[in-house]
Amino acid sequence: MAHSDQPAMELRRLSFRYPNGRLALEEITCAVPQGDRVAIVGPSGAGKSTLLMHLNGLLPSPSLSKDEEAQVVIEGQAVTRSRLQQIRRQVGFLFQDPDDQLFCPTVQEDVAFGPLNLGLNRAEVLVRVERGLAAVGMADCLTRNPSELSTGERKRVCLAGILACDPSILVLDEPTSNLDPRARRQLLHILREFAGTLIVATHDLDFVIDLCSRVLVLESGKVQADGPTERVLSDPLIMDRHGLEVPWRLRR
Amino acid sequence: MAHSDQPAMELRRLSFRYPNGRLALEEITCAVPQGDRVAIVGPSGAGKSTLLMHLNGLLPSPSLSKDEEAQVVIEGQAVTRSRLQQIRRQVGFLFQDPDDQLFCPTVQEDVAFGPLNLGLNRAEVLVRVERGLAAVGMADCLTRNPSELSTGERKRVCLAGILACDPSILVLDEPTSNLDPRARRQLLHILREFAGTLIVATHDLDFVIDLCSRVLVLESGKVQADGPTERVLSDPLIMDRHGLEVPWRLRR
Amino acid sequence: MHIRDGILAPEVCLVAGAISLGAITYSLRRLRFDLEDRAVPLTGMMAAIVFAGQMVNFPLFGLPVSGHLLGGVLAAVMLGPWAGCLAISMVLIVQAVLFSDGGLMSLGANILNMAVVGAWGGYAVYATIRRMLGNGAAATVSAAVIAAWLSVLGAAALFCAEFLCSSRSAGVDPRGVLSLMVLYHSLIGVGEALITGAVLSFVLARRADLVPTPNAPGSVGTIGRFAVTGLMAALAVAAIVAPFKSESPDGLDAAAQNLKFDKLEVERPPLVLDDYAIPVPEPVWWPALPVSLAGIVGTLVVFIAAVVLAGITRRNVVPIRVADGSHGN
Amino acid sequence: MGTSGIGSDAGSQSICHALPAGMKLLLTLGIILVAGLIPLEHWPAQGLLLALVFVGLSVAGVTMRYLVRRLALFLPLLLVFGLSVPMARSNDAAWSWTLSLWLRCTVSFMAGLWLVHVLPFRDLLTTLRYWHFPPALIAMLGFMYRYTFILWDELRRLRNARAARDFGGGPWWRVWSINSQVIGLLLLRAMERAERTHRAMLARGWDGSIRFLDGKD
Ligand SMILES: Nc1ncnc2c1ncn2[C@@H]1O[C@H](COP(=O)(O)OP(=O)(O)OP(=O)(O)O)[C@@H](O)[C@H]1O
Ligand SMILES: Nc1ncnc2c1ncn2[C@@H]1O[C@H](COP(=O)(O)OP(=O)(O)OP(=O)(O)O)[C@@H](O)[C@H]1O
Ligand SMILES: [Mg+2]
Ligand SMILES: [Mg+2]
Repeated sequence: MAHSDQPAMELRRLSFRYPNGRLALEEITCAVPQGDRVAIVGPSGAGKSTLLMHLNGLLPSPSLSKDEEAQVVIEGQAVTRSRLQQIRRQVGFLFQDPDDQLFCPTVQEDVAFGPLNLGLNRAEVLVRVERGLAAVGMADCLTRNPSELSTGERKRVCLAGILACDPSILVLDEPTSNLDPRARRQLLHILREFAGTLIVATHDLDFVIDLCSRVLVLESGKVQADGPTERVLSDPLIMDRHGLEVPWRLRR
Repeated sequence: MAHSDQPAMELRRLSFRYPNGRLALEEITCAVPQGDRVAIVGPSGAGKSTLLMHLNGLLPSPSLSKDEEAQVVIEGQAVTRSRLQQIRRQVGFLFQDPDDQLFCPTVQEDVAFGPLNLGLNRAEVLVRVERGLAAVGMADCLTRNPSELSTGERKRVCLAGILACDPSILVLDEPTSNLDPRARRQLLHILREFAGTLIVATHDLDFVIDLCSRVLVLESGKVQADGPTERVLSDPLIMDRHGLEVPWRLRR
Repeated sequence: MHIRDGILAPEVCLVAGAISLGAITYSLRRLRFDLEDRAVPLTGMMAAIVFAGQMVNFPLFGLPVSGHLLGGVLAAVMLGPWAGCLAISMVLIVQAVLFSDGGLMSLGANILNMAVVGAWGGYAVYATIRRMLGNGAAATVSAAVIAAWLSVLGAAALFCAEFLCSSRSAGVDPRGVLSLMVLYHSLIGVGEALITGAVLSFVLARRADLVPTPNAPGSVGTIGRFAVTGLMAALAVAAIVAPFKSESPDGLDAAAQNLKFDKLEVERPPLVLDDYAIPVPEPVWWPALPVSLAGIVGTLVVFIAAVVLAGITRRNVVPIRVADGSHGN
Repeated sequence: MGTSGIGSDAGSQSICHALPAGMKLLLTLGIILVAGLIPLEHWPAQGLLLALVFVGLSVAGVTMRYLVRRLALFLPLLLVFGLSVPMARSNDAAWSWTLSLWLRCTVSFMAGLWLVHVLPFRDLLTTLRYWHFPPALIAMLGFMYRYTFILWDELRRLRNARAARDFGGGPWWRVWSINSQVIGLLLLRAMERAERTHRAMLARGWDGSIRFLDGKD
């Protein structure tokens, strides 16, 4: 469906103001080619989560209702109200806070929620649930209540829920927070295997080095730097100015 | 009040079972001397949060009502129902999930909540609120609604709320998750200045190296290793077996 | 269902207020919890939930009224009658003082009708039925569904009584008022019953530990429970049968005419029920049969709902083991 | 009427706002009581009371638009009622009775509105404490206040979480059953969150009494 010459994701002068008047994004323009792995870094409150939520049409942006002036374009399609359902099938979104994402009474139901809504049959859904949970090492928690899991376990269930939908673009908001080192390594492994486009917002710069080829630095809602991972992350000027730190591995 | 020869915190065969039947802690025994900085590490679901919550009497453990068989002792005092108030003044507790901790309609009120409960007068409370928020770099957010902050900002407000109570023991559950590198460095700085006892549960091993002198490895509710930071964290056997990883800086 | 000021006579408000005050005091005494207790925030949360729930009005099958959740039975089932009564009272206090929803002077009457009848009366019915049906999830849900429906009828009947006491004219035919109220509230009650049942079956299936068994200390004595249950049941029957009885020579039509044109006008407003129900006069003109039919249909729907919801619950319930950690904090 | 009404008027100030909270409550109650006690025939007295309340409202800074909007929810009902009597038997007595009824209900309602406008929630709590209300009741009221916001927050999250993965797919009954689960889910999540928040309050030394930074005590 998507032509490989189209960017997987394109932002066109995307701005967003929260109802309380705070301008969280200001005229962001950029494009991510198909299959790329891009990291978005920046200090707290930079607007990373706000940006990512736009990729899935989760925030009530006025541009959602205007077809011509689309500010977010996914695989060549403008993100508008009428196309939201279609686009959410393509884009798997991991919330920063697992509590925002989990709402079913059991782990199994929660992971099955997406696939069921894709219209798959029961057998297929069960296979996907099992695969998803196995990938994050939570296969033995099928019948547990998500609110009785530890934070890291919940985070992993969220991931399983996304993976089970088999999206072509993965949008992950702070995927490694509250994960233990082993789970983090597993996640790295899963994401490296993933063939589609990947957009990750994170504070874990080591993870970025291991995974992404390109880094966007965001601060106060604007893109402040954009370039290959090693170059951006090893530049002490950029890093210092935007609340970041050159990772140990890149220090000379 | 506390004699310096008494351990700040002592656990005596502490066990805990959640209402759903899961045994989260099993016969944990250990002691932390006054002024020590101890890290608790381990995979997700190891029982770290459960353990920390016991230090504040936040979980309905049967031992809370039995004075003689106390399983948790803080500065020489058994944690029992009648002493909870007193003990909670001494122990400052940072929750892993900021949403659990913030419940007031404004940041200011939330940070003031602890000091107000200490019975301080209004002027003193305001000073503490200001100091707490300044320490985490959120002084300009006084009147904002915590649920309209970014995750990292919320985490920082939680920290300010704890610091404003001026406790003699700090118990932090995953303090660096969702913090950006600069905030993390600031936190490191604050905690290094802190004169009291410090108990931190975290997955951020670099942070542990920079801050703590002793590490406890927890898995499946049992203490699996206990020793000086460098020795425990650089031991590939221990690390591998318990879902951890030898940090880059300690690799040879 | 919220009575506004100016509808009930001050002396009626006073009496109702005194009774409510007594009820609240008694509830507080029976609870006797520590302030730090978990019961306090849970009661607060329940109040917040009912408060939010009451903002949603559900339409009633083409009638010119809409109902909203009262929540008394739901709160009582989840928190016990005493805390339940407090939760609903709090909702009413906040609505009256901070939202001007329901009058300040009629606050006592509102608390009596909705919190005391809803939570205490509803709970008595619930506990009795559950006693008879056993402790299963299905029994719990059906008991709550029936109790919820009866509690709405009970509140309506009590309102009638208050209203009749307020209108000093002796000649108002109580049956006329009663049949009108029954028509509306047997249907509003269906909504209440459905919501209560659906929410409860959901909670039971997921966290059965949040729903206490009625035998826990602090519940009403058996005799009192049976008395209240009997009273509420009799009330329902009386309400449904009332219009039939009134087909004596002077008949309902005559009663209605009296009600509308002759008696009430000089004294008090006719049914200014509340802000939601617009009591157009027509229903009073209806012959007895439809009015009773509404009551009967309401009853049937409630019983069917009870059975269906209970059935759903039975399939879903996951037994929850309770071990060491569960000692209340 | 959302939760926005609660504590929303922290910014506005007037003489009415400056009154002690207890006085505000008693004043309102008094007016409503008087309105209720004046016999129906004496409608001019009711009119006077109405004028008084109206002055109070304008001093408190209530805008005409707000007033009209709130009254619009309330008046039609009253109109229908009041009119039914003179329509049935039109004579002077009936009309004065109707007028009097209108006035009485409107006075009570507007007095209530005035209170709503000038009394922030926390003042209500501190007043109740001053009047030695049972502390448990005050604590519960305080929780109710806090949890109302939390409840909204949970509802928002629940909706967002579903939106991200519901793809509008599935047969109609599935969509329907998911929707019907929301109330139950909301209740469960809210209760669980209430427990956790309660824990957080305990951890910071809460002992059962509600304290506010800017409340009067
Ligand atoms: N619901 C909201 N209403 C109003 N303002 C908000 C809301 N959520 C976030 N903001 C503000 O918008 C800005 C961007 O927030 P965002 O959550 O996108 O930051 P972030 O980059 O994801 O930060 P973090 O790394 O802490 O997650 C912040 O200044 C924040 O305070
Ligand atoms: N409320 C609860 N009810 C039942 N079981 C629970 C509850 N909370 C946690 N558990 C279980 O208890 C165990 C320990 O959980 P805990 O939250 O202490 O882990 P943790 O070490 O803090 O993990 P993380 O690093 O992910 O935060 C886990 O297996 C978890 O599934
Ligand atoms: Mg974010
Ligand atoms: Mg934890």
